Amino acid sequence: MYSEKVMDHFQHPRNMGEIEDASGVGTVGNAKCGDIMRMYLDIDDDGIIQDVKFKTFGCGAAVATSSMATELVKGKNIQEALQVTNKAVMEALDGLPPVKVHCSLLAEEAIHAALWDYAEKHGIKIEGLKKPKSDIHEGEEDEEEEY
Amino acid sequence: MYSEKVMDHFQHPRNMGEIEDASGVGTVGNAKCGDIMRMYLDIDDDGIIQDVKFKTFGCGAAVATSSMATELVKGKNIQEALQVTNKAVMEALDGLPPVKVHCSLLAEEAIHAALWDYAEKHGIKIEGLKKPKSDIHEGEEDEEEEY
Amino acid sequence: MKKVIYLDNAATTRTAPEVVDAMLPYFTEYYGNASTIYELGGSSKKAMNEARETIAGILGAQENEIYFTAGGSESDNWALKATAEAYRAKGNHIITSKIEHHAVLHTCEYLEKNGFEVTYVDVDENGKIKLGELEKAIRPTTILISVMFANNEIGTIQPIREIGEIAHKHGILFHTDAVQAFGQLPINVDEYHIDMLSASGHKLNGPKGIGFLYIRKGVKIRSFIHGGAQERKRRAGTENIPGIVGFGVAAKRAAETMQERTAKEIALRDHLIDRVLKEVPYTRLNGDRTDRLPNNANFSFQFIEGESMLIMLDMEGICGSSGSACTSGSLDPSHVLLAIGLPHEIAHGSLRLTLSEETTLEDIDFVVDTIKGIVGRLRDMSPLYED
Amino acid sequence: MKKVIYLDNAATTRTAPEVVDAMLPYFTEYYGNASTIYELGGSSKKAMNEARETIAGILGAQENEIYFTAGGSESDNWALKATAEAYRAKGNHIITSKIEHHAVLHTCEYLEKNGFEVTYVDVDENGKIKLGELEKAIRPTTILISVMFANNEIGTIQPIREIGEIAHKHGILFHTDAVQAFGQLPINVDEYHIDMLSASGHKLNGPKGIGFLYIRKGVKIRSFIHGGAQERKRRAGTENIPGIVGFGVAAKRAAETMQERTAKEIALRDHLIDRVLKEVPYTRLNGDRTDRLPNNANFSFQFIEGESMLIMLDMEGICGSSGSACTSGSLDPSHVLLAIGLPHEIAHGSLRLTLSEETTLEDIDFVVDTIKGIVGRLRDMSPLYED
Ligand SMILES: Cc1ncc(COP(=O)(O)O)c(C=O)c1O
Ligand SMILES: Cc1ncc(COP(=O)(O)O)c(C=O)c1O
Ligand code: FES
Ligand code: FES
Repeated sequence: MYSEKVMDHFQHPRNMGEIEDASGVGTVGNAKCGDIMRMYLDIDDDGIIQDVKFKTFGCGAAVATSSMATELVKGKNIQEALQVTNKAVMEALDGLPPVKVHCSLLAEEAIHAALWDYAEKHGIKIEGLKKPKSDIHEGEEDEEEEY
Repeated sequence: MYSEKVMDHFQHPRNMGEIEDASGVGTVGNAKCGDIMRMYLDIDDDGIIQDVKFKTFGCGAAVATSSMATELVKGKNIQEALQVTNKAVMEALDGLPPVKVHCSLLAEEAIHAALWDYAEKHGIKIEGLKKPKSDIHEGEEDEEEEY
Repeated sequence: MKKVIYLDNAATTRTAPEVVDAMLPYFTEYYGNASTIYELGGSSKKAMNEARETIAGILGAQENEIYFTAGGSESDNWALKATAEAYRAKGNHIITSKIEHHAVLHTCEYLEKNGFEVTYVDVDENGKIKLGELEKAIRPTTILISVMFANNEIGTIQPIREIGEIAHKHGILFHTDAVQAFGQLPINVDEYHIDMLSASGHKLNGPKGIGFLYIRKGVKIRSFIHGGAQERKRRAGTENIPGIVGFGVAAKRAAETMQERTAKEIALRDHLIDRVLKEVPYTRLNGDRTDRLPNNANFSFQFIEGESMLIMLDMEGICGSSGSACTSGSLDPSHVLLAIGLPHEIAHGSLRLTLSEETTLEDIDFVVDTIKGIVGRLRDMSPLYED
Repeated sequence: MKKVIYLDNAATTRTAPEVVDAMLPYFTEYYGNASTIYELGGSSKKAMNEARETIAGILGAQENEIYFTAGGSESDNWALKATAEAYRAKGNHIITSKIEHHAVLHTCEYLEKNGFEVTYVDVDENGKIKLGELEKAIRPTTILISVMFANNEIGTIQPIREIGEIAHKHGILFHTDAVQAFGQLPINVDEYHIDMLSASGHKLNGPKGIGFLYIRKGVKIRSFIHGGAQERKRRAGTENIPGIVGFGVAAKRAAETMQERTAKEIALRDHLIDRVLKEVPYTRLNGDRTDRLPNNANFSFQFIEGESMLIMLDMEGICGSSGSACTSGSLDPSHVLLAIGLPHEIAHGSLRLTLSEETTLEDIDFVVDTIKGIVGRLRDMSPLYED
């Protein structure tokens, strides 16, 4: 069902945990399945993501995309981090089954939520970042019709 | 499907053939399946059935019941022959599958038809014998309901 | 034990040993439910997908257009009932032929009781559907045409491409019951404009109790068996993995050997037909002489009755049938033989012999010799025969 | 290869080797169509009748009340749809429970779209149907009550005799989905006032793709699959003889070993339940503590999610499930767990382990130890868990 890369990130999640006094923390829930992801960002004065951690209550794909997403944003600047879409995460994982595409959105949204929190805390505005919904339920692949 | 007795009479039908100048001949058809049986009787002046032959266009059960019926009436007098019902024939054959009960009626009716022919030819009336229908389609076991 | 010559391959076939071998591991080793997440279920799923791919490939279809069922009857019921339901808003008229299998005919009768109208198109004396009549039967409310690919009793192959074209031209869905044809004849769903196609594993040396319905992408048929999310939510029920695997292997095998096998069967079939027609008087061949299934011969012997003949053949080790197996127990003469114009008493004396790859020339010659004797004996016994 | 501990026997079971052995001759040797006249078909018919007799015997039913199908889903669909159809003149109301299998629930939804009214009776926190509510739901138009014998997810056994008595008292037909119960619990259709009962072969070490519907004599249910005259004209389709034979052997085996086997399973199950509840905090057992299937354990582990747990268990060679197999692919939490009152996020972290006769004490201890580790790891990862 899952690619080897997904299984690898699921079995050995990178950057799992918390950051105390993080610069930004974002938690999002998935209306579709009820799963939840929390992302912690440590952003330095130059706007570089020095550290990132996640916690996830979710399926295998959710864990793997969390893990991969943290790897993709670590060391990047904020604008670069905003480019880490769910598509990018899925590609880096060699794809996900159609029914699991929505899980990858959790990761994207959790990063956005954490960046939003960072922006609010620091009273800045991040170009191109919209206020994250606390529940995400859009952009999934069309499911099969019901018969 | 068939008992050993049925198979025996089917494989080695007794009294198969025709009687030239028979005292009585009866042919009946089965409305249910379209099969046909003809019975030839040779009845002497004492009313004893000296010889009997049959011809059958029909299933295995039809052949076997024809054969058994001829054995049961041979040497009997007319009143005794009238007692040879399809039930008697079936019993003598150790039974028939439910769907084949109607076949045994052919034999009973063919004998009756031959006796009727004999009575007509000789201008007599046989006690208890009704004019045979040329097509029989009554008295079968109830078939399964249709669903 | 006496040698058995099995000539009832249209009723069912011997499961090929290699098919059984392929199935075996899925009973006791890879027995996992295909819908689960663990590896054991993954093996089942993989095997199932392989079978689906094989079958799709043979038909020129997509994998996700093949839906496994429990056999031809379920496929036919599904195709007709669930299409009727889904397209009811468009219309309530269905066209089929007089010589369909009961799985189609009785389903049509059921639909008639439920507000649908069905036209049963005639066939000619060879069992070919009358295309003109078919086209004339089309109404604005016609939602489905269902005509079998090849007939199970008399073997006649229908002009499926032409029927498909007619359906296509009028924007009507086309279903074909290919239970007898799949594995015996080359079929391409696109070339023939087929929207739905039924097949059954046990007719091509696969296992019993497994079949499929091909449903072209875009056809809005409903579910017939509701429940779990199997078969892309369209057909509920824990997947019969050994059956599916067996069906896949049987289909592959049938496709690969088709040319050689059917050429051999046609030669033997023609030898059988020629000898019987020449050597047994008052005999006719039912079905089209050339457009017929490679392995099918169907004769009517005047003045005699089918069941007696079958029992006598069985006593000589020959398995044949009269009418179709699924109607035995019924006393009515075959609706197919009546539809091609045979009178009752002749329809009654019909014999279907259907060959397999295992049939030999010696078998056929023995069968013909035996038939000659049996027909003679039964005619002697028949009140209809005067010689 | 790593040792596999298969604890998903409610999804499907390993076909017993003696079942496969019994089936084998019917693939390649006695492959005849059971509806034919020749001896080869006679062997098939005999074998089929034997299986029917065995199964009827186990249920205290008559042979001619057992109708073979392709599995539990078909049986459920048949029972509900065709009864609804046959008794429509009497009424259009059906009563069932909120925790039925989807084969019943989705069929009920289908019937609702077609003019029927369905009452879904609540269950209590242990998954037992509320008898008072059930009886109150009865209307003059109620034609059918369908309640499962035992639940496939949480294992709760329903008070079937009481439900049967209520149905009986009101002159309403009673169907029970016994797919999980047949072979695991003693069932007598007369004692329990059961009019129809569904079962499926692959749940009791029989083959997949075969099931039956018991229909009490006199119940005027219609056909569901129309066509040939098989199964006393009620269920069309060439009989799946190997499947039927295998089901017969499996049923016999399950009945004969029931007492000893289930006693052993209950002991292991209770050991599993006791250890998990004691050693894993924030954990609850779903389903009734005592009125539950001998082989079923179902836990909810707070703060963690099911799929992750299943994958981790699989990596240790343990096959379990979360919710039911046939709904995987669906993201909704189990309707059964919601019906017994669990909130979404707890329903999400549920694990069903279903034992077999092959399960050992060592297996169970290994499984508990593994669960402890996995639950710990996943909780560490969970944003919901604060320790
Ligand atoms: C209670 C219950 N009913 C019905 C079914 C459906 O049976 P099958 O998958 O054999 O069609 C199952 C199992 O999947 C079940 O557990
Ligand atoms: C043309 C045709 N359609 C449908 C069927 C039904 O298939 P099954 O018996 O596998 O359900 C058969 C064979 O019995 C058939 O020959
Ligand atoms: S199913 Fe919920 S995150 Fe994947
Ligand atoms: S079926 Fe016609 S006489 Fe038996």
